[in-house]
Amino acid sequence: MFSELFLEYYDYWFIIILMIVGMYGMIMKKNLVKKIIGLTIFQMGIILFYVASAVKWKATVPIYTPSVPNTEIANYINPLPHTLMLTAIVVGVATLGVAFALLIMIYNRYKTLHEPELLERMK
Amino acid sequence: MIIRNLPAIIPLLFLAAALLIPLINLLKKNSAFSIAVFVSLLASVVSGYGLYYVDTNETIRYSFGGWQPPIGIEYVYDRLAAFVALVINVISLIVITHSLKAVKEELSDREMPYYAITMLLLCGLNGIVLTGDIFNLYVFVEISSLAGYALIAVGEERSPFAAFRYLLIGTIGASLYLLGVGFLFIMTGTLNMINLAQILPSINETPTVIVAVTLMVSGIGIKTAIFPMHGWLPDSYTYAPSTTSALIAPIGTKVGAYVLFRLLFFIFGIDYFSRILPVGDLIAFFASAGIIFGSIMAIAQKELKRMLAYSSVAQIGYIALGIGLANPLGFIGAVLHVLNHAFMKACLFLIAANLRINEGHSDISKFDIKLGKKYPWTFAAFTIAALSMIGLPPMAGFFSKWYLVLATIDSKAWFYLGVILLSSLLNAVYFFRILERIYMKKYSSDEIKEEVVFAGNPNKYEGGLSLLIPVVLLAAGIIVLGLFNASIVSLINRMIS
Amino acid sequence: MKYFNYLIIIAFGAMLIYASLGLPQRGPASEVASQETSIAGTVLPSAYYIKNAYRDANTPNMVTVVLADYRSIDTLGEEVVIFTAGLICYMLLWRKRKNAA
Amino acid sequence: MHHIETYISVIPLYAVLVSIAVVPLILMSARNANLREFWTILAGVIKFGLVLTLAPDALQNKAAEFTIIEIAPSVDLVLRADPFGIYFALIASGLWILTSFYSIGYMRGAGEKKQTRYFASFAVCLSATIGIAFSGNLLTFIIFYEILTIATYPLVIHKETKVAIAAGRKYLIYTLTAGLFLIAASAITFILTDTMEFSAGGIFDSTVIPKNTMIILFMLFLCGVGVKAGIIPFHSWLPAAMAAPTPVSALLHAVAVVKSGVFGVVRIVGFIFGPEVMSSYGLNIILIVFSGSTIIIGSLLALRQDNLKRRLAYSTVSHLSYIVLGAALLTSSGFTGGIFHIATHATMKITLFFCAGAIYVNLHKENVSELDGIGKVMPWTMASFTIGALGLAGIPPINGFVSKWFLGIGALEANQIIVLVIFIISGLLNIGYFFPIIQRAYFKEGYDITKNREASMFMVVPLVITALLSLLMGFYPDLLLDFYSIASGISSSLIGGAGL
Amino acid sequence: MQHRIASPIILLVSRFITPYIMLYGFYVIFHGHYGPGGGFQGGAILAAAVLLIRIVNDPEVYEIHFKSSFGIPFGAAGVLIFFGIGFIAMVLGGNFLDYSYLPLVGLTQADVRSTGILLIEIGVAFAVMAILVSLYDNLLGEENV
Repeated sequence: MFSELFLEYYDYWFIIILMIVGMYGMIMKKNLVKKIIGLTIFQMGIILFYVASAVKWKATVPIYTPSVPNTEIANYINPLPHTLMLTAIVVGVATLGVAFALLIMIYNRYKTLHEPELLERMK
Repeated sequence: MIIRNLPAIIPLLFLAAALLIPLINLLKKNSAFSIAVFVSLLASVVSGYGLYYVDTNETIRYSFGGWQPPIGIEYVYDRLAAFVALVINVISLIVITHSLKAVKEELSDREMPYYAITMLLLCGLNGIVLTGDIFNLYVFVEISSLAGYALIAVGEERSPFAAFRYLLIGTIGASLYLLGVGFLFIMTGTLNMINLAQILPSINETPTVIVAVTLMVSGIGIKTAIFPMHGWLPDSYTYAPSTTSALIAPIGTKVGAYVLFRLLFFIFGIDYFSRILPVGDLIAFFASAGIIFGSIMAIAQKELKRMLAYSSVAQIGYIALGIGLANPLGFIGAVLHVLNHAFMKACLFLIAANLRINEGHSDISKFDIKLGKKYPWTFAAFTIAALSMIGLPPMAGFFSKWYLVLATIDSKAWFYLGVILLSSLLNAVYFFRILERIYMKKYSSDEIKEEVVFAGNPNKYEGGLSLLIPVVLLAAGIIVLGLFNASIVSLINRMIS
Repeated sequence: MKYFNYLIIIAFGAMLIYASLGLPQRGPASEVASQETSIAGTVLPSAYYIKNAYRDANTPNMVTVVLADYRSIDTLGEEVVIFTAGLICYMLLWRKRKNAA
Repeated sequence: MHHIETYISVIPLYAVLVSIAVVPLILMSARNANLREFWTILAGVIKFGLVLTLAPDALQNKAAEFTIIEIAPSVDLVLRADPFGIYFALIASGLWILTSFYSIGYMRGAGEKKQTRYFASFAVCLSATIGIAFSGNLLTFIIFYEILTIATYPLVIHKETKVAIAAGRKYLIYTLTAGLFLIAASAITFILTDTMEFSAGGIFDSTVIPKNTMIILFMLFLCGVGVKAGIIPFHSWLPAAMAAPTPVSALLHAVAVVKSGVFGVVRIVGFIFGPEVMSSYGLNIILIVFSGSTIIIGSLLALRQDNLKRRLAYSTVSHLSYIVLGAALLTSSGFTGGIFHIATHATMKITLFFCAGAIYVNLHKENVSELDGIGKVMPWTMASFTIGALGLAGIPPINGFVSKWFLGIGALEANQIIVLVIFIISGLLNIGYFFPIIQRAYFKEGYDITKNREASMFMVVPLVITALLSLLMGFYPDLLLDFYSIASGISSSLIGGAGL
Repeated sequence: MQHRIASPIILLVSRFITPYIMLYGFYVIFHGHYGPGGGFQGGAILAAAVLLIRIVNDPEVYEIHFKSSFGIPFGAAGVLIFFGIGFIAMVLGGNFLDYSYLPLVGLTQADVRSTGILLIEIGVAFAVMAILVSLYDNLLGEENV
């Protein structure tokens, strides 16, 4: 019973762990760069979650080859989550870029990226 | 052709402007402002006509690429979307028109990217309002959020950190939303809102869907700054450049509220309020806590913009309360308050901007009668907006509160009734504090000399007509909206019928 | 405050685990999201893409077709996001470079 | 309980708007005091004239109605000049003209600053008061009620001293809170009945609503309008607001603001709840308890005051509750007496305030203990004061007696002997706090009386006129404007029986 | 910052390798129809080629190669290609981004769509390349100067 449950859901559970790690980094870490790392891990968890949901046993990548008939849905894995995640990855990259730009601004003004120190210097 | 493509045209107009501004800037410097004004004027006209068309005819459903939903992505231009889009575009038109001096003053050499990003922000917000696809919504949420972070980050010295916090929290919100979308997609296989509304009733009690709803609502709740997820808002609004505050405060969070309307009333359906999850009760509870918290914090502030920011937290609470009460009257109150609050907050933030440009500060403790004498029209507008915020008839603010009061009584939520009434009093406290200073605070003796200098006021028209006219227009708008709210309410009634 | 943060993280994790209990099994092609019609009888996109992407756009890579044709406005949005990011970095960090140069 | 015939007419709207319309003119002629005050008086005369043209309708039980705009679905912003509204509007607009003249004398005499703001706010106040009088439903009533609140604020803080600002804050806190209660109560009414129209005899269906709901609703309404009506324990803003210039106290605290509150109480008792619902739910008992205790406590507090204006203020608190108590009796004579007391109290109290102001401007005396021998210095003023004071004490033949007479009969009709006792005690207390003033003025030696020093004619003439009005209305209650007939007409429309 | 001199080996290798990276980038873009790849990935590889030159060389050199002030306008132009194709379809009577309305005569509808996809992939690649380079320039700009 347990092994079945594990086999069917284990990837979700690893993804959940990944997301929690990301969230931990975002909330608990004091260094702003580490917060961003946490953010990225969190986003990666979500991306993996989508991709994992697209899988079909015994199916192939969603690129049509005449030898594998596309009349049978089971032959190709679901292309939609992959597409969505391509977009989400780009959004993540953009967010990361903006976050770094902000970090550089902060660092130039306060010469630190450690949050308590930063708050101290902002007074 | 225009009519059929209306839903696409409105966001794409702004996108085109954002793309053209850097290109045209290569040929002709300082053209960004005029392009921005022109495009937002065009968008206001188009969305005004669109609202009229949609109201008299039927909802326009527009499928991109010619693919029918759910194969492709569709935009749904119904009365609610048209209404919110019109509010966004009109407010942005007024704020952008006002922005010329403020941007010159605060961001002297960054006008081009500033206006381009403003256009992107508006593109994102309009996209959020119009889209009929939950994943596409995420993309546009990210566009508008990124633009929002940047527009905030170019403000005062502390603004980058405020923007960074906003970015972290906002990205968490967007990611939670995305995760919720993922759960919903796995459970239903579709991303189209109308399809989801058809499919969900049969599976809405499974744990996954419940969690998905929770995640999506809380993700959007962060974007909307519903208490207790408002933490990013006060700093961001305070340290942002004046134009940004005036632009984001009235419409940014309202769009979040709009998404909540869409999700809760149109997709998840009323079932979630009453039977499965106490979403409505939770939202209403947090909203009322936010109303009280925001009002009290606003009283404690010494800086006008910061006070207005906390007041925004409270006012968002009203909208959320209207959503949480989940009855038609609450819906009317919430939608009406989206409109009214957009006008009031835009007016107040523009006044704060004017003060910063003309006086160099917006510090309440320095307000005195001299200021009131020097800027009579500005402060007349301020008075109107303040009275409206307090909820005194016949200003617009009264009527949205009136419907919220009716809604609380209709669902016998006496506690929330008390909250609304109490918050009106708190609003009165912090606005009359300013009004008293402006109209009665005497000069201290050493300032009398300064008064002589001000006698020959070099600022004709209180700092220039370009600063004054938008403020006065918005104040007039508040009164007009108050008097003609019956037609707006009947329009809102048609949205839910 | 620290414990409150832990609480948030734990609550989040617990919520996700609760959600995973209702998720369909991973892998079988009978999964809801891959079907041609939904439980309410409406058309679902994934199956349509697999069956018709090649026919519609003469392009074997289904992901490309979905990305650039069926859901092309998403991709436009994605482009706009990255363009926004570029503009933002330009706006935020531009002054410094000019001064240094 | 017969329905009033209505016809469409724009006159109510004009009557409301005329004084708001002169505000820009007043502001523009800030430099030219004479022109500015000309506008004020012009507006007053026009307004009074407009109301006067409606007066015949009141006797014929017709009402001019004008719907301005549909302010919310199924609720209009509507002005309806029914007899009660016309009655109140006549008093307010008539006395405004006199007050305007008096203000000119007072403001110039006392050398007050910011007279432009003063006259402008005054004009807005009057518009709001007429709006309250002509409101056709609760929402319209609320709108004008809140406008009145805000427009009065600049008048209360006019002197801009610390005391005045504190008084202004107190005033705002009380009235804004009251406004919120009123809004809540109206909203509940709207949800319960689906209408907000004022209709003689009430709009509630007495059979369906549980008693507790009804009592809470009534208490909300009472808090809402009771603050402006000065019912104890909501009264304390009223003495504080005496920091305002005397004409403001006179008009607003004897006529416009407090009378709007009382007007609201009567509207709500007679036109929202209706006498039947009031008595079947026992709501009138609540009202009697509140107003009865207010009468006694107000009079007792008045006894303790040395400041003349504060003494008058507490007297106002007490007398306002006469009107409320009259309505609470739910009898024909009670209503007649109460409503008639709106007019009589207005003429008498405005006389007294005018006198207090004249004394302040002339001799800079504010306290009762400083008034020794003043009767010989300012004979006209003190004669008028005496008339007003005696009238308030209920001594015939001054008009205060008439209203008290009907109130007394009403108490008997309702078998409320205790109310009658309250009236008698309060009459004695009235004598108690007014007589010392008269005694000091006439029988004590104080001032050097070599020369009569009346205040300027602008001030003396209005106060003599109001005193004469009080006196004459005692002989002929229907004098000039048929106040008595209108009052009894209203009460008969509420109770159904014929008025006395 | 002090003037850096790259080692000759690095200079040589980077010069040698850059065209191939670019070629590979174009391959990824155009092969997106038939295998993993597409505009974003190809654009990123192209950007990598440009960035290699930026890392190795001094501003005098790389400014000739790809002017840093062109980053944003090029990006805008790239998105504009995407936008323009959609807009042309809209002007010619279809919905926005409905490639079947593109004025390409003599092709079957599926082929028209395929071409449309190719065109917007080029726009995407162009935009992504320009923006990534611009991001690099702005984020690391002060170190380079």
